[in-house]
Amino acid sequence: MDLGLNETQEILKKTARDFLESECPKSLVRAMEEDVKGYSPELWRKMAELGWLGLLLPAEYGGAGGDWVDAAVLLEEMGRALLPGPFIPTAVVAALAILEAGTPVQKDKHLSGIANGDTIISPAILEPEGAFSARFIQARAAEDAAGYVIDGVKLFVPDANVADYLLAAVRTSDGVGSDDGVTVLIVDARSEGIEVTPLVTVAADNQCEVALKGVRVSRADVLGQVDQGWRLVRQMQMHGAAATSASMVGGAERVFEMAVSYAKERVQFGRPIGSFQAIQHKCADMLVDVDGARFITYQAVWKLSEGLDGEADAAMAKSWVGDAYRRVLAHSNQIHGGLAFSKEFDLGLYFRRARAAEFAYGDGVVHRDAIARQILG
Amino acid sequence: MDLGLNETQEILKKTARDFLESECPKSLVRAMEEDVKGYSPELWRKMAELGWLGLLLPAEYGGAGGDWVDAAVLLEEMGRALLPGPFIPTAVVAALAILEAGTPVQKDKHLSGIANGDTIISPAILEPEGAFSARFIQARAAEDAAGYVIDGVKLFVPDANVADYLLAAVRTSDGVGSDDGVTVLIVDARSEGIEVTPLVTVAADNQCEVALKGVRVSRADVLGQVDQGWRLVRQMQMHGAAATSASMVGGAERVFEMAVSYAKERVQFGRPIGSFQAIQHKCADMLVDVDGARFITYQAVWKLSEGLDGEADAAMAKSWVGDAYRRVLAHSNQIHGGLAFSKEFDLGLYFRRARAAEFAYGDGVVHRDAIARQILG
Amino acid sequence: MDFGLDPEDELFRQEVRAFLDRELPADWLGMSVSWAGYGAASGELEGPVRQTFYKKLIKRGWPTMAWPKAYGGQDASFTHQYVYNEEMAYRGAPESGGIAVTYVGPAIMVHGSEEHKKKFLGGIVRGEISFAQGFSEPGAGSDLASVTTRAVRDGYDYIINGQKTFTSGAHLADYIWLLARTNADVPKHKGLSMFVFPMKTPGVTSRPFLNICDVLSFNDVYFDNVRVPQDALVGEEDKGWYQAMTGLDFERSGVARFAGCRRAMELLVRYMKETKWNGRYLAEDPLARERVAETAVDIEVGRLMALRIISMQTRRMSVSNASSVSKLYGSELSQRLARLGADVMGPFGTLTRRSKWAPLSGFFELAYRNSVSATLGAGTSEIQRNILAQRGLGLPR
Amino acid sequence: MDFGLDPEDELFRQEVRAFLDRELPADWLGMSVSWAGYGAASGELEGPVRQTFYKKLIKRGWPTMAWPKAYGGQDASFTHQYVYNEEMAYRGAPESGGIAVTYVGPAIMVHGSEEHKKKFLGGIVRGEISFAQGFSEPGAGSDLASVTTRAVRDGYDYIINGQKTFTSGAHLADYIWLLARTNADVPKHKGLSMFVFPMKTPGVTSRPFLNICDVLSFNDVYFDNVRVPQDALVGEEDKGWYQAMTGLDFERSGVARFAGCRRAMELLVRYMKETKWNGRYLAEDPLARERVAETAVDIEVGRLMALRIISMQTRRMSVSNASSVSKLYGSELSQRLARLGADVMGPFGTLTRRSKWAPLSGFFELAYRNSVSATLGAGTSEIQRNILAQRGLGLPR
Repeated sequence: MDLGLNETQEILKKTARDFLESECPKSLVRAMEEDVKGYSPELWRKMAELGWLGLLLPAEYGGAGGDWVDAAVLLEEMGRALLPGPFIPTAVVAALAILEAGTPVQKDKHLSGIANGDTIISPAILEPEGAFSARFIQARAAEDAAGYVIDGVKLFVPDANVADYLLAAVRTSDGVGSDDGVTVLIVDARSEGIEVTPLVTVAADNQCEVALKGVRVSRADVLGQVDQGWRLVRQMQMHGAAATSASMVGGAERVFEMAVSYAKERVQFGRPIGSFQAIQHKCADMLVDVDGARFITYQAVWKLSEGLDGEADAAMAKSWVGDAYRRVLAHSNQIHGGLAFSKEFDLGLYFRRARAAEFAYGDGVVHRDAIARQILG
Repeated sequence: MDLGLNETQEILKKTARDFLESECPKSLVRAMEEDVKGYSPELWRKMAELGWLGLLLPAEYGGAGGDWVDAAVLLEEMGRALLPGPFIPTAVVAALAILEAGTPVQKDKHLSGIANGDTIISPAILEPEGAFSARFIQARAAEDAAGYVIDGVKLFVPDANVADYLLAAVRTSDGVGSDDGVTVLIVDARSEGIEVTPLVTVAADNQCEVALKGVRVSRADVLGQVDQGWRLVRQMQMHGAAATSASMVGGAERVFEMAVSYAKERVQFGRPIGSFQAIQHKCADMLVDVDGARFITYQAVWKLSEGLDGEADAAMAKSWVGDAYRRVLAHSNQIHGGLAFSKEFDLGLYFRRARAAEFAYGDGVVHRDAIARQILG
Repeated sequence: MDFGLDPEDELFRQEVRAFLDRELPADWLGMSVSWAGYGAASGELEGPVRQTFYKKLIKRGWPTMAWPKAYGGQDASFTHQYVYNEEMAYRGAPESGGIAVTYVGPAIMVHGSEEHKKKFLGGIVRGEISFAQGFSEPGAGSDLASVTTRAVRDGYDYIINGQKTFTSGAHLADYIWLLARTNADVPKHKGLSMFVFPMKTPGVTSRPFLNICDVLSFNDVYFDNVRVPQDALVGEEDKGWYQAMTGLDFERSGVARFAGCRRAMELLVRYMKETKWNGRYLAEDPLARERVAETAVDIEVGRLMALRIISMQTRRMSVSNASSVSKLYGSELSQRLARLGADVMGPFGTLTRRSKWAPLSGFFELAYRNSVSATLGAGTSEIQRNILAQRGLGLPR
Repeated sequence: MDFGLDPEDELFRQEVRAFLDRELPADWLGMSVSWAGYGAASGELEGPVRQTFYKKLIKRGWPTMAWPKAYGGQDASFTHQYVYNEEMAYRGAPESGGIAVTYVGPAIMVHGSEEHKKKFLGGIVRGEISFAQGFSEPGAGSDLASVTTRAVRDGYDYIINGQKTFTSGAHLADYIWLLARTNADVPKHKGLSMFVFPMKTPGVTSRPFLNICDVLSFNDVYFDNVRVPQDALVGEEDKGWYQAMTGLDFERSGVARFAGCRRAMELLVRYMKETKWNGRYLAEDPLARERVAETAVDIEVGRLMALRIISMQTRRMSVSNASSVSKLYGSELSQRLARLGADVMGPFGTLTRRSKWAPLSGFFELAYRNSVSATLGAGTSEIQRNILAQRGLGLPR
């Protein structure tokens, strides 16, 4: 029993922090909010060189063969740095989906590209009518002699504007059971009939609407089994939830640290505001929240590392971390006073990112609903 | 527009406070927790003499012709004093139900008795299977030549052990609409077939189980219309909710005052604990809660005084006051430290009473459900 | 006890309502989320309606209705002011007057010279001049009395040096209303003075910066050897703190916030009744229903806190504690409401007004961001609690 | 990283579970709501099971498993202690050992004389003697160092005068473990000493009083010219404060609280699945479902906070901050859980164990009352936050 990081992970953590501090300063984060691509291809290439993009992939695809705990270490640092770009969708969600469900041909075609930074792949799941239930996958893929033809709309697709491929959850039949009839297709994002429109969230984080009209996909691009794709979608959601939780832990910790150091420096009424009990107690509560967020997330990623069923743990992590981060931000905002409300100050970046992260791969209500079903039936 | 009390009400408030401070000390409150009757007949008589028991009744029944605002003033003071006894069930809920729905004979028979302190009447509504919906009135009153025969169980009947009559909500038919089929009967509490067992709540407040087995009631004891009694039941709930809210406001205010004065007196670390910001901020929050609780309650009782529809207002008051009182108690407990946990200290009396009051005539969940139906359909 | 308003107030309410029905576009949503905070009120968000609308208000003299007739006002009762502020906010009408009307004008009436009155009051009534409030500094936020911007006498002039920050609208204002230190050798509250002079005075530069609502409202304002004549001083030298803290005889109930909340809640309810998600109307979701009911009651409680203040003001009672209660409660309520509205919309609640998918044109998303400022502006919640505990309840410092 | 325990710990867990299956009555509910606070642990609530059960624990040496072998313990690892405490609390088993085992014994090992060790340690291991902790006074609660109970030298004796309060179990204890002032002329932390002597010593009187759980656990204890021999002093004179604050080498994770919470939650869930109210199972109520899910996650977070402490202790890292985190979080969680359980039952949640209608024999009603003490006992939440802020985060005093 050991809840700490091992030596390699400590080194990874330090390396990542140093690298991101120099390569992903807040000026880059801000620039990417306005950037048409929303991420820095140059930085992406450097991350590939560091082995980050293939961290979760085996060596045969150019990966580093790391585990989920390693990934969590990295994701925390990315959350701390507010790294823009499709790391979670591509290097975690899509990479693992293809690794686990892909044919040898699909793996060869896509995984090395992910690891070496050439390929960006993004999951396209949510639709306008609903989410997190197979019945709301209504984008239809009609089968014909040549393969499938997709029509439908996907929303909140991360980084679709720069993706090479989409892992689109589509309806291939009405199915018998409620989870049947969904298939995951690997769709070339430059296919004819695809229109990508940025959504403009509070986080300016490059989420997109993807309209698909008569988009052709070959049979060879079915990921996993036809009509049985919902399990894979759930797994993608789980991986996204675990990864996002880890990234939020890093963000929350930074927001907390900013508050503590500001409380020590900022003088009002002739003394540091950190000497006021109202401020002290907020800092103590933030400490509790950051601790709790970290360990509920660690347990989830540890289970995933061990190949155990981590679905409930990821749900617990995502729901708890989302609430904790919100509490931490509320306190940090209050401690920073007007600065918290100025766009030029970094805290607002975290505030806005956290809001989008809260809903990515399911918010607290969604995950608690799943937990309640498990506990109460 | 005037949210204050008038001069008469200010005098009533002061009189009531003085009277209850001398006649209802905490020693009496404690004694009544162990008392088989649960209230002091002597004090009850004095309250009758002061005109309190007939406050809401017209002069022809020996009442004082006061309005709901007057009653709220009195109820606040009763809540402050933790007055034990059936004031709300008898002098508010039953008195108004009979006044508004009773036949001349029923009014003559019961109202003077209420006003002069001779008669205690209590509503018997809740049952083991459910509440606050007509369909859970399952105690059946079968009609025969001589009147009705009741079989069923009522729970949480206040002061049934000392009541002369019960206003029992019973099912007289299955009804067509969902609210049909309920009738309110005036049941002699000493009738054969009635068994009263104290329930022993956290508040030791004399709530009872009333088992009715073949209890006979004459046709003349139907209050209001046969099968159409649910409206009357709802009105009783509303009156109970408004009255209980007023009483909770008085309790909450006292709990708040205790905390503020203790914070000024209690010295730790060489200074009054009221100089610590954590304590100060709790006191400020209590002030906000007590203010809010008072005015949302005043609005409800004012509407009732004006003969306006107060059902939504009473629901708002009961739900908000219940939560506010809970918050006030949590803060006051924290400020008082160990004392809050000692049975000998008065604060615990308020804590325990507030818990029972929270559920009397519907808790926050019940009332918010009604509010949501009104707002959202 | 009477929770109703007098017939003449209700008549006036009808008049204001009729005016708003007539003068606001039929599909007026506006983006007024000023109930949620201090950062999103801006012509940018309200568009061209604002200017023409404001002229019509001025024509009726409503912005300055509370002023004495002698100064161009209407001597309106507190209940009239209440009704006006409530109806305007409830409809999300473009805001009017700002600190010129609510603060600077009245301060000039009390502390200004005859010349000040002549120079400023008419212009304010006619909606011709605007002011920026130069109070906060980088080192003086909650501890406002520690301002260090210096005003030093030089013959018949003062020379001003220093920096203000979070100065609302300074980039658009005609004048600055400035709190500056005139005496450094006395306890800090006793060495401050109030000045008013044009923003165009040489040496004054303002740098507007965006807030997290993407609205350009706050400024850093720099004073570099700014020379102003002696009559830029308002009231007595070194009495600025006390002048600044003087309660003015206006509606101080905070009703606009609660009326704005009520409007926001009604928008939300309509949206929930019309919008399906996951196969059912949002209005059918039990968790959302509970939160909506809870928050609706919270809003009503807030309205009553405001009404209570009017009741007290009408009786000329001191309302400073009741005002702190209303501010503290209202600001935290507005945060809960903004969050509720955005939460109910699920991921769609994260979409800004720039997205075609944003529900209610991003109203609640913007409110959510704006609500960060609710508990910071006009005295943080911590300061309000300090005030209530120490001044209101007499707890020791 | 490894969230699992080693095989030998898991084996031990099986052993403890088998023991509990065998030795607790099949229908054991117990009224152990000590997860919720500090006031309801009592033989009165646990009935006759307690005595025989405790003897069996003693036979296995489990209560003192953490002690060094030299003093009759088993030198158990932190993970073993963790497992034992978790399983005992999860089953709501009668509590064992109390402060004799967790606090007094170890303090004697460190600070006591050889004579003290001989006199007390064996008796504690054999479960024969019990202690009351005489720390708090009417004027010394959160500010414990300000105790005024005086111990004055008189030849080879000390004469003790003063009053303690909230002394748990003093009316049943054999000995008192007393913090008293031996020097009034030095800063308050530097003039305190620790004493141990029989409760039967002439001049000691204890007055037990009920807490709001209706349990007789706390006492006022009066010392009226109590003469004790010099060897009643433990450790050095005037070093009592530092001795009292010394961290002892025990499992300090707070896991018992979280295991108790888990058990309570499982009881609640079963009740909700079996009980209909208003025509449907409580388990189907959407609001209750959300709160149950939320609280279940909270409990798991707490368990991990405890596990983290064991992980640190195993590595001999300082856990004082982590312990404060666990205490602060756990105590507030337990209040939420107690309230949730009682709320879910509606009006039935107000019924005490004396009512036949009380669900789960009044378990949650009692927990609700007991939970008042959760954030007061063993350092209030305010004190924990002060500690975390000042000692943990280095914020200035």
